[in-house]
Amino acid sequence: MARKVSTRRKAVNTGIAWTVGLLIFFPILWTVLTSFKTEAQAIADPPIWFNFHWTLENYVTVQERSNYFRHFWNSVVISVGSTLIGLAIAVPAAWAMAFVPGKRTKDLLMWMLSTKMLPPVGVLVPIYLLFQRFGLLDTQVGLIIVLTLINLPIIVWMLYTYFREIPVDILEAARMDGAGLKDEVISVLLPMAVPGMASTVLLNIILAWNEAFWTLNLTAAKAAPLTAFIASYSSPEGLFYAKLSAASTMAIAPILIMGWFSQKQLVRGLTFGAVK
Amino acid sequence: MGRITLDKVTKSFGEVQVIPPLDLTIDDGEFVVFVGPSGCGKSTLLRLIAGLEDITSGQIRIDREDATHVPPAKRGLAMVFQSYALYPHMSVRKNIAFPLKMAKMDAAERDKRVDYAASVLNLTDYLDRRPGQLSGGQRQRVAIGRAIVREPAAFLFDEPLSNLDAALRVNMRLEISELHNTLKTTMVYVTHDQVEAMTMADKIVVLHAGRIEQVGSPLELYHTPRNTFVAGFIGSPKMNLIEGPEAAKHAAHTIGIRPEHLDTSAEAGTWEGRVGVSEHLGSDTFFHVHDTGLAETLTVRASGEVALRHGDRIFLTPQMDKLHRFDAEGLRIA
Amino acid sequence: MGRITLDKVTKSFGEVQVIPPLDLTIDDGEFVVFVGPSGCGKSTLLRLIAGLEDITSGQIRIDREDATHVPPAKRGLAMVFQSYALYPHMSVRKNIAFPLKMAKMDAAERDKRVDYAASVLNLTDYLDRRPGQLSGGQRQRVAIGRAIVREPAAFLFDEPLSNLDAALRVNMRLEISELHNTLKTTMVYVTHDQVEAMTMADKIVVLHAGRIEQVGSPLELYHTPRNTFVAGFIGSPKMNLIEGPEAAKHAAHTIGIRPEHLDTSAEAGTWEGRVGVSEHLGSDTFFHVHDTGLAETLTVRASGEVALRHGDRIFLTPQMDKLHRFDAEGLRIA
Amino acid sequence: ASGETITIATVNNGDMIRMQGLTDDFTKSHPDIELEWVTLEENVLRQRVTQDVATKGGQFDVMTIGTYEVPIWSKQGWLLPLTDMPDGYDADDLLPAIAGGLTTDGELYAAPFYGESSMVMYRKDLMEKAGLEMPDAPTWDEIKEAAAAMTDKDGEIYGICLRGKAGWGENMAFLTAMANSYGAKWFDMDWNAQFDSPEWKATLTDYLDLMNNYGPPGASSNGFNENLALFQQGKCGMWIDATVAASFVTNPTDSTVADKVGFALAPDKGLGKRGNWLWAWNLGIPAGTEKEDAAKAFVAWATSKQYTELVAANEGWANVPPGTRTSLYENQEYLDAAPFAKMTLESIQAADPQNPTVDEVPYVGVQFVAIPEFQGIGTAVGQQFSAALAGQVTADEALANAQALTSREMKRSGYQD
Amino acid sequence: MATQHSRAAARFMISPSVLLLLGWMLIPLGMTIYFSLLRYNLLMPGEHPFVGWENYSYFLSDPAFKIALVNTLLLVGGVLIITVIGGVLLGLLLDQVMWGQGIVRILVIAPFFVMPTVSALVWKNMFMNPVNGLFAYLAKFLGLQPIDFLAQAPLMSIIGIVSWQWLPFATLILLTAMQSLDQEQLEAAEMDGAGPFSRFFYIVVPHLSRAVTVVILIQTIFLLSVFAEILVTTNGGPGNASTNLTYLVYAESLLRFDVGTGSAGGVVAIVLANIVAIFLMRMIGKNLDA
Ligand SMILES: Nc1ncnc2c1ncn2[C@@H]1O[C@H](COP(=O)(O)OP(=O)(O)OP(=O)(O)O)[C@@H](O)[C@H]1O
Ligand SMILES: Nc1ncnc2c1ncn2[C@@H]1O[C@H](COP(=O)(O)OP(=O)(O)OP(=O)(O)O)[C@@H](O)[C@H]1O
Ligand SMILES: [Mg+2]
Ligand SMILES: [Mg+2]
Repeated sequence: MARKVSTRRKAVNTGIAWTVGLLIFFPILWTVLTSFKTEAQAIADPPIWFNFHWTLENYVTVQERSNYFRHFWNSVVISVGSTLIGLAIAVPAAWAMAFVPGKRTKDLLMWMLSTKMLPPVGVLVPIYLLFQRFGLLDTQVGLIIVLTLINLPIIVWMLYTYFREIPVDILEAARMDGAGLKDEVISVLLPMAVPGMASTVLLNIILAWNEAFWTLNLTAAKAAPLTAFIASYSSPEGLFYAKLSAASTMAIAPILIMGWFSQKQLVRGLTFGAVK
Repeated sequence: MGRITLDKVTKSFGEVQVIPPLDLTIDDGEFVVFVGPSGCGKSTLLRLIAGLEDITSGQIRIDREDATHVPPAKRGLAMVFQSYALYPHMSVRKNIAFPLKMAKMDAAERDKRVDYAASVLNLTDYLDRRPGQLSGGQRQRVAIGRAIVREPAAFLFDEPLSNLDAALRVNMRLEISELHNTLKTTMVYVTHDQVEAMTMADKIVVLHAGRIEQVGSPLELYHTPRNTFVAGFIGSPKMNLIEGPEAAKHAAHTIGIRPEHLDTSAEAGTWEGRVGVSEHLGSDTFFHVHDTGLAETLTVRASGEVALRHGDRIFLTPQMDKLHRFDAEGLRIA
Repeated sequence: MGRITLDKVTKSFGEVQVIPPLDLTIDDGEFVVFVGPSGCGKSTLLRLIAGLEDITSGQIRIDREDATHVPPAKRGLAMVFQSYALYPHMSVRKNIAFPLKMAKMDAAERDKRVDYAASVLNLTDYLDRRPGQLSGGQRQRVAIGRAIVREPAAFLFDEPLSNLDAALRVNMRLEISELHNTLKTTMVYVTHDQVEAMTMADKIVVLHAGRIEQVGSPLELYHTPRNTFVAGFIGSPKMNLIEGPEAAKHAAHTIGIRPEHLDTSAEAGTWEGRVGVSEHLGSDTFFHVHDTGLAETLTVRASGEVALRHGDRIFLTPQMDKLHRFDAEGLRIA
Repeated sequence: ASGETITIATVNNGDMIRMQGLTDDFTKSHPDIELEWVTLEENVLRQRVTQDVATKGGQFDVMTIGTYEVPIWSKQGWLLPLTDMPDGYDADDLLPAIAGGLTTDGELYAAPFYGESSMVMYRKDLMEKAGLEMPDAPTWDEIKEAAAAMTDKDGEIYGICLRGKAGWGENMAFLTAMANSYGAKWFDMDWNAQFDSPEWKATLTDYLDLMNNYGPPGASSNGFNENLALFQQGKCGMWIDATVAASFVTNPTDSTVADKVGFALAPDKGLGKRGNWLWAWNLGIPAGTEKEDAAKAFVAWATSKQYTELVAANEGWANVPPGTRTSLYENQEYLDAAPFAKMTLESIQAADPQNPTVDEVPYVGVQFVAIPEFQGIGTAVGQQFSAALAGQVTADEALANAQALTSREMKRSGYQD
Repeated sequence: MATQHSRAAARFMISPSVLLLLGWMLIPLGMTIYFSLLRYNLLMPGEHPFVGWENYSYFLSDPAFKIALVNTLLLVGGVLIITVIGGVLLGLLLDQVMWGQGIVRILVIAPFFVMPTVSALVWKNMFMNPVNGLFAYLAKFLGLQPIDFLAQAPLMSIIGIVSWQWLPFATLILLTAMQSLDQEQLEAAEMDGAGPFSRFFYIVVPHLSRAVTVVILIQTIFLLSVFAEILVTTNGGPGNASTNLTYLVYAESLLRFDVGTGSAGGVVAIVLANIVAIFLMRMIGKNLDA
């Protein structure tokens, strides 16, 4: 409908949308602002908005206290690693479900999703014992294994929905053209599914990055990601809002920035087949 | 080089048998068209030949060799899909070269063949575009290009023109016919449009509910349809099929007369009726005649213009030598 | 009751003017077809009439009242979309009843009207199905049903048949024509298929790049195309258009002769050539003649069968009274 | 052992974080030992270390544990005894009240990093304004009177701040200690729960009364940290809590009321017991570790007199970890810098973990019951009392629920048939 | 695409995922079920005698269980209602013509990237704290008594925090779904005389039903195991006011270290989650096919 929208209407829309958007964003904004204040300014009454003396002191303190970069690096390795491995396992499965569907394909998919409903606390002790047995406690490998497994159903489902949108004809054409299974998947299917895969990768990195139960419980120091880093700031001695804010900002900034830069891809794919 | 034989081939999806036992031979170099209404099994049959579906029983031979269990890639056939099925992420050149690459042909030879195919199909200027940047007709040509570079034993086409608009369809129809004249390779072509079938085929296979109703040249089908189904399906506008007492007069259960074989007159004739909707094409006029005392509305085709208006009275006389007679099973009475 | 007048209407999308100033009157009860190649602005024009797009300048009057700024719902028009735009989650009954429900008509009256529309359109058995469970033709009918229940001042159709297969298209064409005969409501119909235009229209509007090339009855357009564009666009197969010395002989820049107006002979005639691809339809044969010494390949249409094969020599003679002459601007020379 | 890395699990409180900042000193003297810190919030820490030690996970070489865990764990054989400590460690210097809680069968199983009791901290200026004087050993009635006098809700000054956040180490630490002074107890000699006793009822009613009338809003989610912040901002007239808080509230960089704080012993009810607790954060070495020597070296360093001096040199005497060594309380520099030192020592000495209650009980522990089940029960009861404070249940309901759930748990655990 | 060859390939291709997930489900689950039948407390090493259903009856008879069950449903239901309705409204808003739409979308999407722990910490301390939180300032500024959210309305507060985190997700999916609605359908409805509200309720809402089911499915999976938010903000309290099943199981197995009862609780939670799952799958299955 390309009918004119009056400028007034547009202005009203803009006003409402920006207000709502800023309200939703406000907690993050406030956290970031607070992280640049001194502790006293952070809890000043009435709250100080922008006219305070910006300081990096909190960041320095936080960095002194815990090795941010190691946690950061662990987060990167664990989230990217588990996502890529998950992808490698899920692509074949999604191919099979999307292009050679059987009577039970849907049931299989639903079963996979239902494994995600296992409450993690219910199985923590067994997993802990197993990890201890196999020397996986506090290792990146151990966390990658767990996160791969928990996110696998989501990856399979997402890929499945993208693959289903790819016309079977094209894969059949490849087959007629003499492509084997490997060529069919690697030369034809995957390049066509790039947007969907990008979105899958992004979403899973986010989920893995923010996963706080297993990462906290299965690590101590060496493999601890940012979720463990932030755990040392919950309820510290006294309420250090500014330091808490600095630590929070450091924990969420990487993924927030990544999310913003890739939001187009993320949004485009984030529909789980809900949108045809 | 391109002889395809189907021997008691059947296909069932689960419980449903969509192709009952079927025998068919496609000779080398022939242009064979499968035609039939939607859902009659044309695509299924083509896909069985391609190897994209397993046959349930029977045998498929290509050039006398049993191909029943040969995977699609090894049958030496090329297929053009209704949706074109181009690889959207590859340039036209890469699309066309893909089968050669899969065959591990070396790059120089590959380029030569692609360039040749592109020149045949007038695609040389578009080799570096992506399929998304092409018009429908151009995409269609790329799909054909991808098929011809392989120099297959036979081409399989599944409704390749149905996504094009009317004018383009006419053009591409000609191009494919000319391609067949040039290459002389076996072509198996699926369509539901009888005009396409008539204009392109050496041999038409009329399918109905998975069964072959008739096999023959276009004019054989036009002149001597084996049964009422073929009679009604081939020819445009459709043959008028008349049952009841009027048919009995000709010792038949059903008689058929094509719209172009009905003579009109303002004064006298076999049937008298009233003109309904008429369609003026300039070159021809189709008009529909009601209230002739027959149960059926009759369609008449007249050359050029006819000055008839809605509601006018008219007399129709069938050309007796062009009358078709069918028995109660619908089979032609010789 | 259904007279639509466009007065110096223009439409621009951003900088691009897709409809230059355009005047058009559609009379009450007329069946008007907008025809033209893809992208010429047919849909845009229809949507301007519907009110789904704002006009950039000019005025639209419906039944003499200025409707330029009236919202679509208030114009009393009904539209049938190319995609049908049925509501997928509603049954056929609810789909058809939707405009009545929006008009707050009471349920009993609503049902009566829906039942009536369904019976007219042969949809009675499908009233409880969802659109997804219907075939293309049935969906098309539902879309029409939804339009007719409102008893609108005029119907607007945007390529309503382009998603149907050939056979169905012919049938639906007839049904719409018959509907027009029954209802006698103004209909504005968009298509890019000249056969549809010719067979259905009272009045054809040929559009090209947003401009009206010619307005007239189908036969007017067939016999006296105002310019080469209309000449080439109307008629199937296309008119042969010949330029150069041959045209100069007739004191024209271009001459045109329709395929059906070329007489053939094996012995003598104006042009001698070689037969290329021929298409046998049974009732007619189209053949393409090359190497006549003209730059253009000529298309010939012969009634019934002609025993000509690829490569045969042939002589062609135009029927002089059917020859069209055009000047350097492409305009008809009277 | 060269190039060993030991992993230290510790709580995220100020003293521990300070220690983390001073590790250069340790690595300088022990160049072959590297330290990995895992700093966690108290509850998470407790969960992580308990889980690890019980499953022999081996993730940590040094664990920060409380006085509650040490006797239980040492009995299970989960801790290494701290024998053979390096020369000059001087274990005899540890305060007997503190060390006693860490000793099983004559062996020390964890080294105290800092020790604490609880006491009253109050605002001298507000007391003065209200025309009152705080005795060194006040009674609960005097506390109430002072709270009433100081409260000025419009001025955001609340007479008393107490713990309200649920948890056996949070509100229950305070309430158990308070109950002791009221003559209440957790269990009788047959391990029967005692929440149906009038003493408990009195305890809880008085607590709720104080908090509802003179406490800050949102008290049911206030723990040590929240109250500390309130007090430092000058919003509390009194605060009864850990003695370690004293150094924070008197530290002018963080506290707006640093020079106005007075100290007094925890209140009593005239029954012979004061409402103060005894607690220490200690460093222990789990039995499974392969780096015993390095771990011991670290524990020794962190709990040594030298470490105290190191902190004093870097941060001033007021900030040294208190409550572990007799020598500290004989150090004049410390006594000068820490006006609260005397009161701290007195408070610690006033607690008697072996006989915590007025009546005889079958358990040890002042503000806890040293049985493994206590964590669960204590927290569940704490939830009830916290709910009572939030106004979601009445005092009677909370007590009845506490009684029911405690009895249920004790029965299940086989303390009764 | 259904030759025997491709079917065999499919089975081969899908097996790694299936085997891994089967292992992931069966091994810990098997151990959990086994533990749930033992008297097994981490703090009391040694024998773990077999006790049959005792742990189950103990867990199920805990008064906290019923509360936790109700809270779990309230939490999941509450967040779903808020995010779906909020998501539809926000989607509608973002679908309008405006300046800086891209930036607004970035603002709205941001909470989705925030770690649950961080968001809980930030909300708890900087917003909901009754003394120093911004809400308290706001209340004081308006002359009202500050509300102690986490004490007076703990579950509602948690629902609020969790909704804030999931609102972007719902909004994104619903917005994409709205934008995928065939414009011609809306135009047809407009021609049929439907006003903006009728169009919304008769055309847009039914079109969204598929997207809504997907939102519900995905969110339910994550919401059933909400944990960090509760641990950080209320520790399940006051009382059991904000204890959900996950937290209750956590309390059993990791605060009391009663692995036996915790495992029994875990099994109960798994069973309940699967009941919800089956219910959901039914709903989704229907909606995803259509
Ligand atoms: N994979 C399948 N599973 C079950 N039935 C199928 C399958 N593919 C096709 N069919 C059924 O087999 C019959 C023949 O289908 P087919 O696609 O061959 O028809 P068609 O002649 O190509 O029709 P159209 O002209 O519409 O393309 C139809 O009834 C169809 O429903
Ligand atoms: N919303 C729009 N914004 C910009 N340009 C548009 C828009 N809609 C149509 N156009 C342009 O206006 C011209 C006319 O488009 P229109 O859709 O009316 O063509 P049409 O004759 O209906 O073609 P078709 O037969 O392909 O449907 C085209 O060049 C098209 O690109
Ligand atoms: Mg087909
Ligand atoms: Mg159009």
